[in-house]
This record gives sequence, C-alpha cells and structure tokens, in this order.
Amino acid sequence: MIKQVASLIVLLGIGIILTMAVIDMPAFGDPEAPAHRHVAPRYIALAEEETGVTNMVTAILADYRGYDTLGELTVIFAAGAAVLSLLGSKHE
Amino acid sequence: MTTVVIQTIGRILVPFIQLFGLYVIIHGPVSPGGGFQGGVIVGASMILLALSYDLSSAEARASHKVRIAMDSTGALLFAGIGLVALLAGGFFLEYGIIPLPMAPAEVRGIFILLVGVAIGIHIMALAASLFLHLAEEHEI
Amino acid sequence: MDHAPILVVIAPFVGAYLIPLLGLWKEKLCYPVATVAALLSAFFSFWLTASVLELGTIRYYVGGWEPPWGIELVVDPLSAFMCLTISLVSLFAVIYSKNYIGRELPGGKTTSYYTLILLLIGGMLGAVVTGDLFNLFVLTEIFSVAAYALVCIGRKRGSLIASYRYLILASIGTSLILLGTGYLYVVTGTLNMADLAARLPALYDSWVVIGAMAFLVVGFGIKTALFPLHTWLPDAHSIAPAPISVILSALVIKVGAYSIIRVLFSIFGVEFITGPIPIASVLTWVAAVGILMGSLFAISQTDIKRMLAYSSVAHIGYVVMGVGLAMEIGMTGGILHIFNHALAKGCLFFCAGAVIYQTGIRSIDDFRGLGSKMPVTMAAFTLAAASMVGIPPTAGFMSKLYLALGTLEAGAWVFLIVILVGSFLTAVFYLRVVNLIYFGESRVKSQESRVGVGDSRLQTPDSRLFREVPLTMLIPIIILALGCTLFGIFVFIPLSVVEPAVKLLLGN
Amino acid sequence: MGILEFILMSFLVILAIAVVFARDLLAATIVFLVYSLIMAIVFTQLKAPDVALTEAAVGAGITTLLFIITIAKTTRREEE
Amino acid sequence: MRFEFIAVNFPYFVSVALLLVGLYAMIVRKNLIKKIMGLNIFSTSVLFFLIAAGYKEGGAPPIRVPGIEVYVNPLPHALVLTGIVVALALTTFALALVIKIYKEYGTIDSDKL
Repeated sequence: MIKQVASLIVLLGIGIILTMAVIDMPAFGDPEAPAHRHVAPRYIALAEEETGVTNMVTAILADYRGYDTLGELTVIFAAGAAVLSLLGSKHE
Repeated sequence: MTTVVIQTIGRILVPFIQLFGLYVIIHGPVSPGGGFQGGVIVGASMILLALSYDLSSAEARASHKVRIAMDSTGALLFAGIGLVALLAGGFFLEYGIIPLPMAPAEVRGIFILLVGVAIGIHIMALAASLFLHLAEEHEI
Repeated sequence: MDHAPILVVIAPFVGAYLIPLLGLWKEKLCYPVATVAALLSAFFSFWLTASVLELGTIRYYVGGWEPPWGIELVVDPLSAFMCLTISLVSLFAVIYSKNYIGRELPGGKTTSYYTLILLLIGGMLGAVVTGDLFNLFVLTEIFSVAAYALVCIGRKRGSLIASYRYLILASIGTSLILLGTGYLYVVTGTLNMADLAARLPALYDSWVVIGAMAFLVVGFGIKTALFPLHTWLPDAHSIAPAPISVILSALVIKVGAYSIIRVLFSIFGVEFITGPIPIASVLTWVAAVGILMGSLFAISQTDIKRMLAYSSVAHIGYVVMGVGLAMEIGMTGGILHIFNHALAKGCLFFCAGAVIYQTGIRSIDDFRGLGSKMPVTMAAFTLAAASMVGIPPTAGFMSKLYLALGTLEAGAWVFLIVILVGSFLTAVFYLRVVNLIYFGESRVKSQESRVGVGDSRLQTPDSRLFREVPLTMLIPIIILALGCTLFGIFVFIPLSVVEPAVKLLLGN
Repeated sequence: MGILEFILMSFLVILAIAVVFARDLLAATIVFLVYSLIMAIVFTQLKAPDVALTEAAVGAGITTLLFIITIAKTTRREEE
Repeated sequence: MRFEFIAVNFPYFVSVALLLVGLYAMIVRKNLIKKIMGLNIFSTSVLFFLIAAGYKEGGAPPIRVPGIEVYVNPLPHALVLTGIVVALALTTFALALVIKIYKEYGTIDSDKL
C-alpha cells in the first residue's frame, strides 16, 4: 500500500514537471522554432550536395551521425549476445 | 487443411518479402527505408517461415552458425569502412576521403549505400536469431 | 596517433565483433582476443592522457563533420582521467576472468561472456570521451545492455530477478535521459555539449530547461545508484561473477557519476546549478544521506559481496558530495575518490572472488583464520580495506582529506561530520572482517559450514584450501592493492590530471 | 494539424491505457499491435515516413511476435 | 481562450499522457510482461515527442524532390530510428529474462518472486 502511494506521488511529481515544461515549449509545428533554425537547415539544404543521397534521414544516419548508427548497431549486437548467453542454442 | 493453406501462402510470400526487404535496403538513399528497415523485413520473412512451417525449416535456411557469422560480418564491415577512412588519412567514418576516381560526394553516396548493406546483413541475421532463440524448444 | 580518441572505443568494439566469429571456430581464442583488445584500449588511454596533459583538450570530429552537425569527441583532463581508470581496472578484470570464468560458466557461454565484457568496456570508454549528448545516450545504452546480461550470466539463484529489476529501473533512467536530451534539443536546436553550453544561458528561466536538467540528473542518478535510487545495486553487484562485480562497482556507477558531472558543469554551468534551482546542494544532501544509510546497511550484511555492494552505495555518496560542493578542493576530492574507490573496491571484489573461487565461502563469519591460508590475498584485502576506511597513508585517506577540507572551506560543518561518521561506520564493518581474518579461529575443519554456500563444483578436498589462487587472479589483486598504497603516498600523480580537470569544469 | 490527427492521437492514449489495464495478456498484446500501427500512421501524418516504416516493422511486427512467444511460453492470465 | 495552448501543443500533451501511462505500468503493475509493455509505451512516448518536435507546418517529408524547398526537420527522425532499435534490444532481452524466470519460479508476478 505504502509502495503504491509512493509510486503515485512519483508519477504526480513527474507529471507536474512534464506539464510545466510542455506549456513552456515552442508551439507545435512552428517553422520558426529553435529546433528548426539551428543545425537542421544545413542537412536540408546541403545533404544531397555533400553526400549524394536525396533521403536526408539516411544521410544523417549513415554519414553525419554515422557514429551513432555504429552505436545503435552495437546495442542490438549486445542484445543478441545477451539473449544467446541467456537462452543458449541447442546446437551447443 | 489450414496448415496446408498457411504453408502454401508462406512459401509464396517469403521470396516476395525478401525481395521487398532487399529493395528497401538498396533504395535507402533515395526513398524511405534503409539498412535497418530492410533488414528487419528480411528477418521477418524468416520468422514467417518458422511460423508457417516449423522452427527446423527456418533453421535449415539459416543455421545458428550462419546467423552468427552474418551478424559479426555486418558489424565488422561497418567498423571496417570507418577504419579504411582512417587509414586513408581522414577521420573515422569520413568516407569522402577514400581515394576512388569520383567526386567526394559520390564516394560518400556509395559508402552510405554500403553501410546500409552492412546494417542490413547484421539486422536480418539478428532479427531471425532473436526470434528463434526465444521460440526454441517450443512449437508455436 | 591523432586518432586515439576513437581508437580507444573502437578497439574493444572490434574485438567484440570478432569474438563470436572466432568462437565458432575455437572457443579458446576468445580470452586472448579480449585481453589484446583491452590492452590496446589501455595503451590508447595512456597515450590520450599524455597528449591531453601536453596539448590541452583534444577535439575529434567523427566523419569529418564539424561539431554541431557531426559528432564530436572531446577529451579533456576529466575524460582522460576516466579513460585511464576504466581501461586499467577493466584490463585487470579481463585478465582475472581466465580462471574464474573457466570454472564458473558452463561451456558455450564463454564466447558471449567475452563479447559482452568488451562491449561493456567499449561502451563506458565511449561514454566518457563523447562530446555529444545523444551519443552519450547511445553509449550508455550499450554498456547498460551488456551489464544487465552479465549480471545473470553466472546463473546463480536470484540472478535472473536481480538482472530484471536492474533492467526495468535502469531503462526508466535511460528513457528519462533521452527525454531530457529531446527537451534540450527542442529549445536549442543542437545536441553538441559545447554548443548547448553556449546557448543555454539565455534560456535559464525556461521550464523546459529545468525539466530537462531534472530528467537528466534523475536518469543518470539511477545509473549511478544515488541513494534513494540505489535499490537495484546490492542484488546486481553481489550476484554477478567477481570480475563483473568489479567492473560494475568500480566503474559503471562511476561513469554515471561522470555523466552527472558533465551534464551539470559542462552543459548547464556553475551559475545555473548553484543559482535559482540549487541542484548542487540538493545533490550534496542526498549524497550525505546516502553515505550514512549505505554504511548502516553494509554493517548489517552477512554476505561479503553484499557488504561490499552496500559500501559502494556509501562511497558513490562521497564522489557526488564532492561534486555537489561545486568548489575546487571539494571537487578535487570527489573526482580523486572515483579513482581511489575504483582501485580499492576493485581489489576487494577481486579478493572476495578469489576466496569464493578457492573455498566457496561467501559468509563473512567463515572468513575466520583465512589470513594464514591465503596470506597474499588477505594482505591485499587488508590494504584495500584500509584505503576504503581512509587510514593514512592510503589513497582513500587523501581523497577524504580533500573532501573534508572542501567542506571546511564551504563552511558546511554538517557534511564534515557526515564524512567522519561515515568513515567510522566504514571502519566498523571493514575492521570486523580484517579482525576475523587474522585473529579469528579457523573453521576450515568444519566442512558443514561451507555446504550449501558455494557451488557444488567447489566442494573440493581440504588441501586445496591452503593454496593461493592462480597467478592470473593473483596479479591483478597485488597490483591494485599496491596502487591503493602508492597513490596515497605519491598522490601528485593522479592529482596532476584531476587538478586541471577541476579547473576546466569550474570555468577557471 | 487536422481533426484526423486529433482523433488518432487521442486514440493512442486510450489504447495505451487499454494495454496497461487489460487482464488478458494476449489481448493486451493485440491492443499493443494496434497501438503501434496507429503510432505508425501518426508518424506518416507528421511527415516521417522512415520512422513510420520502422515503427510498423518493429513495433507492430517483431515486438508483437516476441510478446506472443513469451506469453505462449509463460502464462496468459495476469494474476490478481 | 486561456487554454488555447492545449490545442496548439496537443501532441506534446499526448506524449506526456503516454509517458505517464507507461511509467505507471512499469512501477505499479505486478506482471513482468506488463512492465515490459509499459517500457515500450514509455519509450514510444519519448520518440513520439521527438517526431512531433521535428514537425514543421507545411513541410514535406525529408526526401529531396526538385521544386520543394520546405522540409520537416530530419534530425529527430534519425534520432528516433536509433531509439526504436534501442527499445527493441531492451525488450528482447527483458522477454528472454521473463521466459527464464518463469521456467525457474513458475510465476511472472513480481510479488510472488
């Protein structure tokens, strides 16, 4: 019971912080929001010229932030090794 | 009866799904998709095979050893491309510096595709692996 | 050799990718490959530290893209210091694994074990050298997944549940980290830490920024096992195999602490964390409670590894307290304690593992009279325990001295008392063990005390109990124990890296 | 943002609550599948086709299958 | 209208609601599989938030087509793709743990473990 109440208080606290933050957030879909004015314009304008691909998401994933993608590959690689270590294989 | 229907549909569908997955990988640079999405789709075709037949026929198509080998090869290919760029005198993963007889942007384009293929190889083996490991010793 | 910042991360990763392939062919090759990969990253860490001290902060642009667009690796003295600590202790853990894991793990799992341990090491090294917030999230996730899996790899009773609880709590943490990163991105449009630091001062009164900081601190706080969020730690750290306990207790929680330092000082800046939202002093208070509670819990434990795990909860408190003081001497003490605690706790877990390996003893009461049976191991245990308590001239004394001086300079008497009481409590439980080791009457003759404690494979004839462990296990123990003493006497060696790091964090 | 997006997003919340409170785990998994599909549609509406494709393949495909296997190997009923 | 911001920032509020629902499942529900579903809802809520933050009124999908100049922000899409993979990795390992726990203890109720 105490645990439940404590959990609900934690949820309430996080909910309040989240709501306050969301109220302060730039308006949804606003083309002038800070997120659209810094860093991202270069990807939109120059991705094709600099990397030769038209899909900007692919350009970011595989080139501009390729190291993140290597990390992502490593996470799923770790999950594979983890599941193998846990469940094993009948061939061994 | 239902088993026959499911097996037939599965057998007809699997090559098409795999072809679609490969299409998604190859066309990553110009359309939605890429190595990861395509890899998941090809991996899902193996899962469909396992569901419509049984685990052993999926195992027969891609055995444990083959999957582990593909898994490591994909990851090594990606890291290897990065190290080649490093040996060519650039930063890690700086594809543009790799000396090919083309403009740097085109070289980058080629290597972006290659990286997509590496991710695809890795993920298709892993998606099938994760499913088969969870499902092993249990017919569903 | 300008590529050391990336090579230090890539060496263990490539090793990890290679091991499954080699494991298909010959399982015996896994250990040498893992050792070579760990050695390589240790070598690059040394190189990195030397060049940072000589040239100042190193910036490396992965993919050749300049910072806000590409991912930048930033190696400042603090990163280099963490790199050195991580790669050295984990190198010893890999070396130690040879005999220990050979006996503890069933065949076929060794391949996964060495793959995961290299991913764990690579992930931690990557997390400390990166200069990009999202990249930090990805690498945190890599070493976390590896850590969850390694906790339950030994398949002891309860290990599955420990791993599951760790996973659920820590994934709340990582999701909060991603949310905080997203919030910062929405208001600034960038993910690069230096760029964020330049853009945030204009936004200090935004609730988005405050929320982002709260989520990042809580998220990394779960990884660090800060006091109220420590509930996953005792089970996970005590059930894992000994080399993994060493890495978890000595390094993984320290990487969490490092991330908190990065977020607070390199992104938000000293003015913000001591200003309107006094997060720094909140952290100090939380750490103070953690020191006291962790030590009290440790006293009531009967299992040696659980006791050591609770002691980690207390000692991460010292680190965070030093950080929370947000002034030069206190932070020097806190960051120095990262290194000293890594040495001492690593040595203690290695010793506990050696005892379990040789005799199957886990209960503290059964340590009676071990001093004459395993003299070298127990001498090392004593030295490391002295360093944990903070007896001069050990390394632990120096970091606690700096911390105490810091509290004095900050005028916070309460925290000085907490440090003294905490050290006293630590002394109570470590000296109890040391007392049993040297002055307790041996119980080795009574076989029944060991029955049911250790693994059945460990029930070996008595003659075996009188031997020291194999050299691959003994050498790491000896080196870490010597380190605990030498770095207390020659404290200027770690300080030569820590002091510039602190100056840089506090903005000169 | 049109009325369709409003409805889809509200539906997301309802589905999430249904996932959490369903007693039957298999039913919860099926609702989770629908949740992932609607999430994919919302991603398309927000002009993120790459992410929508991934969410459909991973969230509605692989993840759901893994949940179903786990339920088949453990138990279907959530205990009181 | 004082509450206009709710309509304007509606997607953000949706992400808050999803996050709280997921977190509730993770810390209050007793069933181990339910907790993992909660983890998935939690992480999709964060990813949904990021995609919503990348949306731009009148923007086209971020694949360059001659003649179109306004595209939505592609960076969050790349981040979210990574996030989805990370969630998949966590889910798989957690489910493998659940299967093993059931084999060993015969229950997947966290109160009975």
